[in-house]
Amino acid sequence: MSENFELALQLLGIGMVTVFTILLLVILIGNTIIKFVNRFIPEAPKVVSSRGRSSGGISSGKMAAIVAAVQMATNGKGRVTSIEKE
Amino acid sequence: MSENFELALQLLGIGMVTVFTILLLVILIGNTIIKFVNRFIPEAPKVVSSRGRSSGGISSGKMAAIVAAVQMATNGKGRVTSIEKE
Amino acid sequence: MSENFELALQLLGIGMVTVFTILLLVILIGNTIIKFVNRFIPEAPKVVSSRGRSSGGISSGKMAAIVAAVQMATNGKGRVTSIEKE
Amino acid sequence: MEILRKLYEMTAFSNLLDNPAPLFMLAVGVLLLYLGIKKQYEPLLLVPIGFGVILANLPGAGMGIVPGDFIELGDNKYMNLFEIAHEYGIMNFLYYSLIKTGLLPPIIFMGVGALTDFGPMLRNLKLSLFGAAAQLGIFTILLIAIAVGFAPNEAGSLAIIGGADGPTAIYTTIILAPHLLGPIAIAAYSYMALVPVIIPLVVRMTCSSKELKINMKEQDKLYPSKNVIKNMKAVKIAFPIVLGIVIAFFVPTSVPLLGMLLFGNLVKEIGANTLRLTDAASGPIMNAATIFLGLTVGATMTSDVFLDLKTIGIIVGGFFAFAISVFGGIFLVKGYNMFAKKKINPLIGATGLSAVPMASRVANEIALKYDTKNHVLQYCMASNISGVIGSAVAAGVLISFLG
Amino acid sequence: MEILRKLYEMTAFSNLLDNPAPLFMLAVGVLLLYLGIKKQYEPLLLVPIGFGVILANLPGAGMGIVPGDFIELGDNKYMNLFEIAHEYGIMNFLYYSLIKTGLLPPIIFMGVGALTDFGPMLRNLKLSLFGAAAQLGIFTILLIAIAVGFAPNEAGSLAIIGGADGPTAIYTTIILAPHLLGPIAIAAYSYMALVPVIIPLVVRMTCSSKELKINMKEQDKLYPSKNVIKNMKAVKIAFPIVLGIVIAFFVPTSVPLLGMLLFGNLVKEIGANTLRLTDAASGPIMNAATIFLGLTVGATMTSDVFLDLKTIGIIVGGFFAFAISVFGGIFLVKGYNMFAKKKINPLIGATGLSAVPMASRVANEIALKYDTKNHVLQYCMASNISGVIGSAVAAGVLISFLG
Amino acid sequence: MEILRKLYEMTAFSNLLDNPAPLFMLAVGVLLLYLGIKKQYEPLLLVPIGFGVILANLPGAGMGIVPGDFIELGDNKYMNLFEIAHEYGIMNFLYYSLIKTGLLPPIIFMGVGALTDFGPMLRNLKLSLFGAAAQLGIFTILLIAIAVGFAPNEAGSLAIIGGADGPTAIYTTIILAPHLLGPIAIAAYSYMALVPVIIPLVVRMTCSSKELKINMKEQDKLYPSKNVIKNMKAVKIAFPIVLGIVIAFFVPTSVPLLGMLLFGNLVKEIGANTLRLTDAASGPIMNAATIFLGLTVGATMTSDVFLDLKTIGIIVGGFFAFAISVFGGIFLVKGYNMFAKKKINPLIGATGLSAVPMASRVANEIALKYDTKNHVLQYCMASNISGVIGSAVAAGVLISFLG
Ligand code: NA
Ligand code: NA
Ligand code: NA
Repeated sequence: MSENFELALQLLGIGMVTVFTILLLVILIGNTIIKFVNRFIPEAPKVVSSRGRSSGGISSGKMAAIVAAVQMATNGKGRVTSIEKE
Repeated sequence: MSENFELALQLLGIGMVTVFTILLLVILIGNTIIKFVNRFIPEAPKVVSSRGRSSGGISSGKMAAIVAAVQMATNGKGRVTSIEKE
Repeated sequence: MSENFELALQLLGIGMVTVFTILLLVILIGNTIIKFVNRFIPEAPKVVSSRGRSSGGISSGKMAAIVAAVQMATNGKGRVTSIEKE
Repeated sequence: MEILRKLYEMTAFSNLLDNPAPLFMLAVGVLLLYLGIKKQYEPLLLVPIGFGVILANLPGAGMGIVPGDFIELGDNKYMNLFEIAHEYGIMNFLYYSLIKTGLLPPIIFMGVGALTDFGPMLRNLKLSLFGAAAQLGIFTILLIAIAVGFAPNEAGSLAIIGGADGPTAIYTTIILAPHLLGPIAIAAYSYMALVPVIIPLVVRMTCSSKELKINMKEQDKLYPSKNVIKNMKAVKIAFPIVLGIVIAFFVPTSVPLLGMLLFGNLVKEIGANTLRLTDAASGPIMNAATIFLGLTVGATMTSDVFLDLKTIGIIVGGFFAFAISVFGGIFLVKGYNMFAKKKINPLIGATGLSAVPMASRVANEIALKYDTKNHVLQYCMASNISGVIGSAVAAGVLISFLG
Repeated sequence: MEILRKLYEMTAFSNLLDNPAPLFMLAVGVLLLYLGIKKQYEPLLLVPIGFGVILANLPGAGMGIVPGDFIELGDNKYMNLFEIAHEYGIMNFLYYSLIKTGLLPPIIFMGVGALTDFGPMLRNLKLSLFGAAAQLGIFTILLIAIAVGFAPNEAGSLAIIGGADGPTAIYTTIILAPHLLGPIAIAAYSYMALVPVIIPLVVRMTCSSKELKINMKEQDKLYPSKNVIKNMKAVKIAFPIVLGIVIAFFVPTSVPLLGMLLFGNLVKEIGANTLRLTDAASGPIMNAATIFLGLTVGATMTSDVFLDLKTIGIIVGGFFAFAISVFGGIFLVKGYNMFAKKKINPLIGATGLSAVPMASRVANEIALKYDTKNHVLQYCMASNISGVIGSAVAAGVLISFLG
Repeated sequence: MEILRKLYEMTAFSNLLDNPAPLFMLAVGVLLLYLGIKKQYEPLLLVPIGFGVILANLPGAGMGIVPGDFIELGDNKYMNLFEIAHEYGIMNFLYYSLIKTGLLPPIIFMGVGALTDFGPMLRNLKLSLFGAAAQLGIFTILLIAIAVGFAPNEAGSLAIIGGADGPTAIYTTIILAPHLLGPIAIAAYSYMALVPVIIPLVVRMTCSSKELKINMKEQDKLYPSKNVIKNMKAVKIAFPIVLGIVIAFFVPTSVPLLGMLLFGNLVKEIGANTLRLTDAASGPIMNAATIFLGLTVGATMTSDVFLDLKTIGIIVGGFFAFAISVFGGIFLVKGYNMFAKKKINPLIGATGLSAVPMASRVANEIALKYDTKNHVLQYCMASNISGVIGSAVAAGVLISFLG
């Protein structure tokens, strides 16, 4: 039992040290990548391809216009399930 | 063979009795639940949560407006299944 | 080694002969089916059920109109993936 | 010449010369595809099954399911799945991991549950009883099949066709008589597709025009029911939970099927909070399961399995199982109507068979033919859905006694 | 009479007379369903788990998970999956192929990754540190559990509840103490659902109103950060790749979890070109995994497993693990604020716990209660997401030393 | 100090000191990610493969695929999947259940079939022949590889890269030379991504400007074809069924690939009645299969597998297999044009390679460069799709003789 307790004490130390080390590394890595990217590839690619699926980034005004257009063109029988950006 | 036939005869009895018992229980359980619910939780929850998916981030006001527009334009035959925002 | 090489030479022959045989068969089968269908079931079923979902039953003219509307509204960045009828 | 001989050996023509029976099976496969595609008989199942039959009977392709004893090592030990794949290919790998383990039918039932609405049944609970009567075909055909000489386990598998429920028939057969899986699955789905023929046939033979004109809605007005459901959502959530537990006490062997059905249904009724699960259960999981179930069940139909007198027995017996089940439901309605003031349309008995929802649609059309204002669909759905429970319970009984 | 005796034998009532404990477990299952459905405690998990508990405890249904030694043959040999299905049914087949192999938690983590946005964390990298401090509950409870008499492996499983992350807790328990899987999974998800209770509780006990009014945006204006991210997309793509490699050098045992999380995230950040993979990972794969994880984890909770003093230890210990983790995060903020000019709101420490994103929402509400203009959500998300990494790392440490 | 030593032991640094080769493999993984993400080379495959390479080479993480003989027990017995998971972790579990069994490539082919339209091919059936000629690279490289010293089975795996079809290459390699799976899959997908470079290169070396200006539509007007397809839907439904059966008689070993391709296609062409199956096959099933195929194939690339002279042979040989296949198609067109009045644009030969549909798009762009009105896309698609059949048949031949 006391042997196990010693193990637990050690793990308290090892564990917290490791977790802090890793999250310090997260900070370090994050900052390094940001600096690297800022210096070498500061421009975002032109084509937005973030999510692509369904009406991502399409303003609701435009959406309404589209929906209205669809309604008109289909005599109200169609519906827009999704509009994708390329 | 005649032994198997006897088994089959028994199963005809056991089977139909069991099936009727269970479906009588279905009726009993159903009625009990209905009575219980009618007495103790007669009100449906306020929030309609029928399908819920998508439309995340689109305000319910806007959503309602869109749905209404579609309804009007389609004589109630169209429906908006999803409008997604990023 | 030379035994393997002989095998490889044989396979060059067998392989190309087989591939040509199969693709000649593809042509033969295709033409036979076309002739058979043209003779015995020349009419397409009335209901178009190609994909069924998406844009099923919406005429391509209307579809084009919708697509154009979407193009306009989204500066060419959106596209209509599907329009469903009820 | 050497090269031509090698070419010939690569092909399947020598196999065909040795044993031309697969050619017949290929025709059976094409016939099933024809029924599924052109006749639109349960295409979701008959197309994969038909294609599976074809794949299994392409000589030399190694896509046919091998008999269970090929993978038995004796002493209750079996080849492992990796060895099965290695030795007998991907079809056997799929079959022995997904079907022979009994996995896919309950998985499909989970999806069925997520697509089922117990609402019509809850609104007309009394009509559930006809879902019990319409299991008569099962136990009658069991008796006849045994009398005719089928072994009890095979007779049970044949009989369950009368439950008019695909996953139930397949699950029962996996346990009782896996060697008959192909013909039984095909018979079950074919007769389900033939419900628009079978139900009118039995109805015409047993029901008078007057009976078929019984208008349920008018009966409801004449003799209104006392029950009003104030909070349907709560009822629908409690129902699968309580039902699952109670049925399990009586027929524990039905739990893999009914438990999963009711789980799927519960998840659906909860609504938005578990929508991800509902979508998965009724969408990709169920569809993928259907593909692999169909292909592998079809692939069990090698010529030596199919070209057997039992296949004829299954085809004939399956038909009568259906017909007797329909008759059972109708018969109970007739008996009920003799004593009750509030009459019931016998079509509601006929749909106790299950084969949801086609049976109900067919019954509704018949009713409308006799009286254009007599919509019985909602009432039929009550007995129709209860017939699913009925046949799963019947399957549990058969498994308990014959498994 | 004979027929009635057979009928009785088919039912589960004899089993219940022998051992009525399952009835209690059924009540536990119903309680979990109640929590999931009515109280909306993590319904995506608690509903399948609750139903799994019910299925497992239906006597005679054969849906309960059997202990691991039932499938051990000694000499590092195990029954194969087909034999497991054949002998113990589909639930054990699913459990031993999907859970006991350790497969589903990393698969779910892949989906979690595909739904995670590291953006808030990258914009406030420094705050990640609080995701380390908030692992304090794990190691503290480990110490206490061992002191109280838990075996080290069981104590590790119990302790990881303090990571406030379901898949991590389940993965760790599969490796360290699979016999405790049910209670630990339930405790983990229940306390995650109780975060809106636990966080306010600890905050109220430890933070002054003045601290809770610290406005992060104003602090940002007073002491602006130098870092501007010019190309977020590139950063977000590079981040999971580099992070995955570096963490793996330090804690290789965390790779199955963190590697899959970061893979899912990478695929999402690439965007349109891998959208098919993102959709699959975060949709059908994750949802199907959730269903089978929930059902089978629930099915481990047979009465002999649950009705054990350890279960109480897990419930009590799990609560304190959560509370101490929250405290750990807050405590580090307080320490930091003693030395730094740019103050941090202690709520950002509290969310280091993880339980994404509910913890952040709860924290935000608390902040708004003290100052209606103090929106801390984005800041909380930084420590919140880093808490996921923190607990996966902690799990790796526990697995390395106790596995 | 003791605590620091334990900490160090937990990390992977000692492993790295023993064997730094994984660092090189990590760089290979990052390179593949770069090609997939930035260069957009087949990102759906190269991203998972690249990440799989990284996971497999993280020391101590246990995510690398172990050689096949690790799981052989001799006497045609193998470890079971549960034991594999237990001993070697989840990646090996996935690899040995999904890949080594040969399952995923046919599954992906089912999805490919559900996304393929045989319409262009049926409208220009004659052009299918060029899909045969463009398999020349396969058998030529087979000859050369054997001459250079590759074992026949390895040479077959290398050669099939010239089929320009990912699942076919992977399936063939699983059967012939699984130890080369990583490099061959990567070479296959990389060169498919390089089709916009390889096709123009070969075209420029072999075709005159006059040939490239041959306008197919004008040729069609000059020499109209007699065939009109009156009922395309019926033709498209019958075609995969009949084709599947007939090809199987000649090359039964191609059935797992072609059978599943044609099944997927059939289900799609049936339309609405089997839409659920089409959606599942081309959506979640295929996407999930792609993720797991990519990750596990990548994970086979441990340093000892990759750092081998054969890898260079595969990279060089793969390139020439592609180039010779393109040449084969072009060469047959040239021969045909020498005798026929109705001329064919040699680009249609070049696309016989397959790599659908990118090859066709590339060819179309080349044609438009020489004549802005010369749209050859639909014609190219004919030979392009037939090239898929061609390489699956070639794979069948290789498997028959070398498997
Ligand atoms: Na039924
Ligand atoms: Na955490
Ligand atoms: Na090809």
